[in-house]
Amino acid sequence: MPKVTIDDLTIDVPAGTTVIQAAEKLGIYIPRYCYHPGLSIAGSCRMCLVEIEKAPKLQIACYTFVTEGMIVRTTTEKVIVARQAILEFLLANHPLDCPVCDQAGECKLQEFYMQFGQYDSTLLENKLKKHKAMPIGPHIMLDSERCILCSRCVRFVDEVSKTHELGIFNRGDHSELLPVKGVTVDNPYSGCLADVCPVGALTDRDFRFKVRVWYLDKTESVCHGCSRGCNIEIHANRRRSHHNDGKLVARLKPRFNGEVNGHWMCDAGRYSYKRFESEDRLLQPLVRLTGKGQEKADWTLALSQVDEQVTHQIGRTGVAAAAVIATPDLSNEELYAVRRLFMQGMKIEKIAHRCPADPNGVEDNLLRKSDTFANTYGAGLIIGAPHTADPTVETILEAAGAGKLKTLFIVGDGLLSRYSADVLREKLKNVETLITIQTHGSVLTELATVALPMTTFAETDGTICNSEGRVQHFDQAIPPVGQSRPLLEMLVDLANRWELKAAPRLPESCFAELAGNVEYFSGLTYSKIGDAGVNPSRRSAATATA
Amino acid sequence: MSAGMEIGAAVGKTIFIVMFALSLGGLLTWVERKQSAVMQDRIGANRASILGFRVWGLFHIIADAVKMFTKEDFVPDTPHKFIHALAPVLSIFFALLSFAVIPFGSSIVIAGQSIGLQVADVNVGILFIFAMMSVAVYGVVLAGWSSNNNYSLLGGVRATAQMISYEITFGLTLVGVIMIFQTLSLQEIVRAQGGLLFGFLPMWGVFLQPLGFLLFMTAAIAETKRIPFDIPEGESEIIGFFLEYSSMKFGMFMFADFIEQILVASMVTTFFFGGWQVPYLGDGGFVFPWGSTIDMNTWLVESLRVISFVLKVSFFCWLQMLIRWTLPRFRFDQLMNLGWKILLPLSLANALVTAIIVLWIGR
Amino acid sequence: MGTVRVINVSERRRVLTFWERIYLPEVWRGLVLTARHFFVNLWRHTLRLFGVKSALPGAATYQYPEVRRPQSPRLRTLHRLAKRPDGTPRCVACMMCETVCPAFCIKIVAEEVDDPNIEKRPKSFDIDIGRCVFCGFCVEACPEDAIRMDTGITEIGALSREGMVLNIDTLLSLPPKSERGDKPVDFLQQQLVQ
Amino acid sequence: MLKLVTKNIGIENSHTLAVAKANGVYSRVEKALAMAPEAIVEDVIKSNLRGLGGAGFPAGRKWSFLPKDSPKPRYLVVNGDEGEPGTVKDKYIMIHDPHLLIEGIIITCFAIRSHKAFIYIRGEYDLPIERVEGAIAEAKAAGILGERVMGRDFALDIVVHRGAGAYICGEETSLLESLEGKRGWPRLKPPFPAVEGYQRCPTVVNNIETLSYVPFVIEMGGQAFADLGSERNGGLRIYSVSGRVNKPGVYELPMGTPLRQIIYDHAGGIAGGRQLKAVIPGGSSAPILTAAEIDVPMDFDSLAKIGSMLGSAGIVVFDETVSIPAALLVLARFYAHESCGQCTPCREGTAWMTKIIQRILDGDGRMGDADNLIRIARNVLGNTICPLGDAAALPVISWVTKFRPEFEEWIKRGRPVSQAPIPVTHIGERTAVAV
Repeated sequence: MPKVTIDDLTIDVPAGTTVIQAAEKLGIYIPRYCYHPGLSIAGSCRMCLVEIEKAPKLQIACYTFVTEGMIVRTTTEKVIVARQAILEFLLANHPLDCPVCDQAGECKLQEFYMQFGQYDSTLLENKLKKHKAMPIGPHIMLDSERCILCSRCVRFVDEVSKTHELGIFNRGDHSELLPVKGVTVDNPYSGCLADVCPVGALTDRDFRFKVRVWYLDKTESVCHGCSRGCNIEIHANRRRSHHNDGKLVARLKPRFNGEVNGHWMCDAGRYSYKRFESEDRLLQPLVRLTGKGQEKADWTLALSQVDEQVTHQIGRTGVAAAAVIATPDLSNEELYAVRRLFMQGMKIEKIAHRCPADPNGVEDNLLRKSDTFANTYGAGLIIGAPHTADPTVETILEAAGAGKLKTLFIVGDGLLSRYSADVLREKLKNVETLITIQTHGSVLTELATVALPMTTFAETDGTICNSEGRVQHFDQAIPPVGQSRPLLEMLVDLANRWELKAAPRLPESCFAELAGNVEYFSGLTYSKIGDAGVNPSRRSAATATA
Repeated sequence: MSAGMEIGAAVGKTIFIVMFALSLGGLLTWVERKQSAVMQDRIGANRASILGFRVWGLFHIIADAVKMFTKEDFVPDTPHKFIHALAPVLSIFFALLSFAVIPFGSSIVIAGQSIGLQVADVNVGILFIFAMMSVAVYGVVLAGWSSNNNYSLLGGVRATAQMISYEITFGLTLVGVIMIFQTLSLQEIVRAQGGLLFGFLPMWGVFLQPLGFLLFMTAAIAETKRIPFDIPEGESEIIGFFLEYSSMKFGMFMFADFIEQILVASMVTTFFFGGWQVPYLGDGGFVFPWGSTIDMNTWLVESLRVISFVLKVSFFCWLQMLIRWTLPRFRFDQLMNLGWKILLPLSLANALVTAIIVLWIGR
Repeated sequence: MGTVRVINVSERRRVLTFWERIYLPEVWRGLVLTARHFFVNLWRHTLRLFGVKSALPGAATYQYPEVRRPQSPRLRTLHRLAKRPDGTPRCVACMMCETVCPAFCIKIVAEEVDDPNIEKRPKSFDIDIGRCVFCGFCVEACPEDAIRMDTGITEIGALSREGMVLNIDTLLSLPPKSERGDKPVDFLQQQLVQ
Repeated sequence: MLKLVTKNIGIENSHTLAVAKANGVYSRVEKALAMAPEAIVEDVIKSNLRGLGGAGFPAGRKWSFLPKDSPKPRYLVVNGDEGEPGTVKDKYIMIHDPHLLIEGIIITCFAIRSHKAFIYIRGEYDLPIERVEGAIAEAKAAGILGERVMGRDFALDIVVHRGAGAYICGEETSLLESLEGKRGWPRLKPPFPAVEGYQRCPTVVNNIETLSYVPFVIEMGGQAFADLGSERNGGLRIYSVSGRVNKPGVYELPMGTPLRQIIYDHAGGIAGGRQLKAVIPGGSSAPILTAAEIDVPMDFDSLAKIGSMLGSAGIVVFDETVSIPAALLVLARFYAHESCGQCTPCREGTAWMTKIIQRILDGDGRMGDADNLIRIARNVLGNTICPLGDAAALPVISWVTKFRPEFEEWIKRGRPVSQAPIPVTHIGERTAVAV
């Protein structure tokens, strides 16, 4: 373990560590453009030049490996002059169109210039003109004038997505980042290009001009697009209601987690945020009163209807003719609340979570998983494991279609991606009391006796288990849309009406109870899960081998 | 003197003095704005116009009246609605009542009947005025209390404290005057000031009681609750007892202020500046110290005397305005210090010295 | 430029002299001062009234609606949005003014333009003059010199709160004072016309 | 005077195998193949033969850096991408004596145990490529190259790779990238090519001139060769002289020959009897020397001592009529054009300096421009991945420093001080005089 001294702080790091990484461990941030921890090293921006004792020239911190007794200085006059020079060079041909640039506010060129720039310009020459605002793919806009040729994006398409759409063409200051002729950048991870670009050369077409980044509040969350469970940040515009078309969630960004998704996320997940505030969100409970059509109702009416109708129906046809479908897009807490109320409280035996495979699921070597349910693993543990009968969704729908089920609860949106509207209509036509708890309006809510609007994962706290069993926590990013309510609250209210015991109303307490009841989660709390999540299956494997 | 004549004379005198007070009070609302403007290099209210005539903003008096009468009369949520309505009436009523004993002239003879130019020649006129002014504080106190507002109440309490403090000085300074003129009747006091001192100087109170005059003036202004003694109002601090008043009820408080101002001017005139006396003017005309005389008809003499009274009162109104727009407001502790530690001892000393001198001369 | 002397509060609060503490002479001096103003001004007013035009006015004030105070060229008056030579707004909807505005009175919605040299323009640009504190930060912050406070309009009024919200068309239509000259703009009138 | 590499130049058909053989080429192969490879390396180290492409790194030591125990194949890459303005020596070797080059390659490959050599030749060099390819074909036909070199148990294949004309591909790592078929961008070092070069295998990259001297090292023995030159600068050197001299051309002279002697004795003095103004001693990237500084011995160490460099030994002579700012523009424009665009200081700095010089020449200069040029050049210097940044920065620093009055005069007057044509004359194939 070489010992390296950076700015008078000493640290032992493993051999093969670069100076920039060692400095980061010491809390010293060395400015960089081309260096990206998820990509190979280019060493071309020269922004990370540092002074190393005994070296005649400044060295780039990103490609200098530490050696025993190395002494590095990052704040000497020479380094400061070099940084100023590099920034001056980068800005020599960079247009100063920050006002229209969407990167403004999270632009490394702006940030480092504010921090290290020399401020008095000596540039009198005209700037070079290159291509402006050029859509190079469905999600990415290229402005090659703003490009500082750090080649991060080129390395991304070469090394991560392995689609090789981008290249740097021409020589000298005429060098220009362009897509290869005749190629559009439409790989399934193209949104990451906007993330890796340190400046405004590659921007997200979807996010462009919707809202300025400094109005965004960031919430740590976990993508629910598939069972990978990529760590994400939800960026919500809570401060300026007139921006972003009046919507709150403006974009999703990947959050680094070396165990799950690294620095990346797929486009399908990235643009799934539109679901949160889409037009078809169920904003209000719907109730079908006897002898009338479906009507909008308030919560008191809706819950009393659920109470009356279900009590009446079960009293008439019995618990045996009742079933629950809880799809695995629900969080662990929500699934546990379902189990607590329906399985343990109401003694309904037929509770299903296992759905058929998603016909549209895609799997690749990088991130995407064919199982498009976020919490299949958790559902198996919470709903599946204690279940004696363990029916599948398929069998329950069959039974319903055959007229054997009179009461059916459908919790979660999962069915819609597996069955067509016609099939569902056919299967559910004999169910007399259909209670749906859904985030969006759909054929299910149309058929429902009572349809209750539920929050999406952006609007509530919770945990999910990804396909490897890693328990990850997501935070509430925005208030519930419309009159929708968290499932936990709804079930507590229903339980109170039925005088049954329910799971706690708050996700955190609910998880505590879950941890006490399900072996897999034992000993876990939200604070232990932390930002990066934990994988209890590995823990048990570790203890088993020990 | 026939009873009808007497009643007619009384009604006439009452109408005169009330009209005098009210119209001068109305005028003062304009004077206050205009005088302050001229003092401060401004122009002042000049916008109200009738048919394009502006008359230096004189129509603002009418405009203000119209505004006062037509504005919403907001009554706060108080259990004392009646008292709330009564308070401004009390204020203005007692202020006006004091004028009953102010002599505005000597007397005129109509149809052989001598009629004193004074609504009521009460032989304890001074006490009457004291009584009225003391009662007037009820208007303020009741307004503050009935408004059901902390600030109003605070204003009322301040007003009470202030009035009680300064009434003592107010009374004690007049003790000197009473000792000199040996009477409590205001008409008598005025007549007594008709003589000459050292043969040329009118024997006005101010020359006999210079310190008394200053103390009286100070205490009197304090009694009117105007700057620099406007602690009960204190618009930058608590707004004061009329905080919850609007419309003409507020207008009445305002008006009572001006009436009191006129009253103070009248009292100063009466006690210290010879009331209706014109220097060297006797009942038959002018008799100058150097011996020459101008004979005059009684009516002319009386007219001059009434005019003299009006002019003197007007001057003191102006002077009070000048003070009001010149001096800054006292702090409450300063007010109390001034009242109890300076004015009271000084007025006591004044009374003592006067008494000694009167006794010495009398011996 | 003389040096600036720093005066402590304790130093400023000097000890009063005996005559000052007696207060009466000071009262007298004050009364003399104000009375002098009163009589001098009254004399000048009277001269004017009788047609004698004294060079010295009796009042330092402006007779506002008829006579207006000259405006400093730097005076911050009602905002306007500057235009490009082709009439489109210079504003590129960068939200700098909206961000810096301490009164939160600016609301901009951006939209994309096909022209790659412009890229972005305001779809709507509202200033709530009722909330504006006329600090001028928006003008300072604007990187495009698009928002300016040089209309010379200071009389701003409307019959409703909504009327105080100026939209992009109004802001673009306002001329700078240099073009308008001294001709007064009845702003309320303009608002009502719309 | 002793000539080694240029000995056969001037002989008719010297490029053919027959003529070459008759003049002694390939005579040293026998001797070399009989030696142990380590002994050859030892000899070359002893000879003080330095890298003659410009960097001057001792050739033998470079060979000794090859990892001894690597299972990967080893390669020799011959750098014939002679792009340095003012330098034409490699071209002459390739045109007139390609077999000498092949002989050097055979000996070197044997010494470093390589069985494949690449000759990377600048794209514009039509005739040299033709001659080298012809020579290889001849050698192969004659059994000199192939599975058994000259009948010995040593296989060697030589491949000619034609570059696309980028100056940067003269830099060894970008040459390797180019050779691998990629964009010619310099690599980050370490690893050096000796460890990871062509296709990540151990590779020696040597200049054509260097390799052409190898047979003579073998022939004379290392020590004898070293004695020809000055201390630590072994042997002879080919100097390309161009510019305002009476006899421009290539001159093979011992290392350490004084510059004055080269200009006045060998190249025939300044043309038209004019005064000497300045000399570029070692290719365009070498800092300029004023007329007062030309008594310097032309070897790596002596020139380094006075702040210049021998580089590729391309001597460009300016007489008094030459305008320094105008000449600097030619150089700056060249480097801006040839910058690969990979790293920031070089990409932006070279272009920026060009624009400033152009602006000065256009009569729009500012008084701060001279300082600004030096400042920008200093910011480029040493901060780049490859030496091209230094090559672009050094002339700007030295020219502006040494001829500052001329720049300032131009800035002040807004027009040229003297209207002279730009001096970097191209030494054409026909005009060259082999001496």
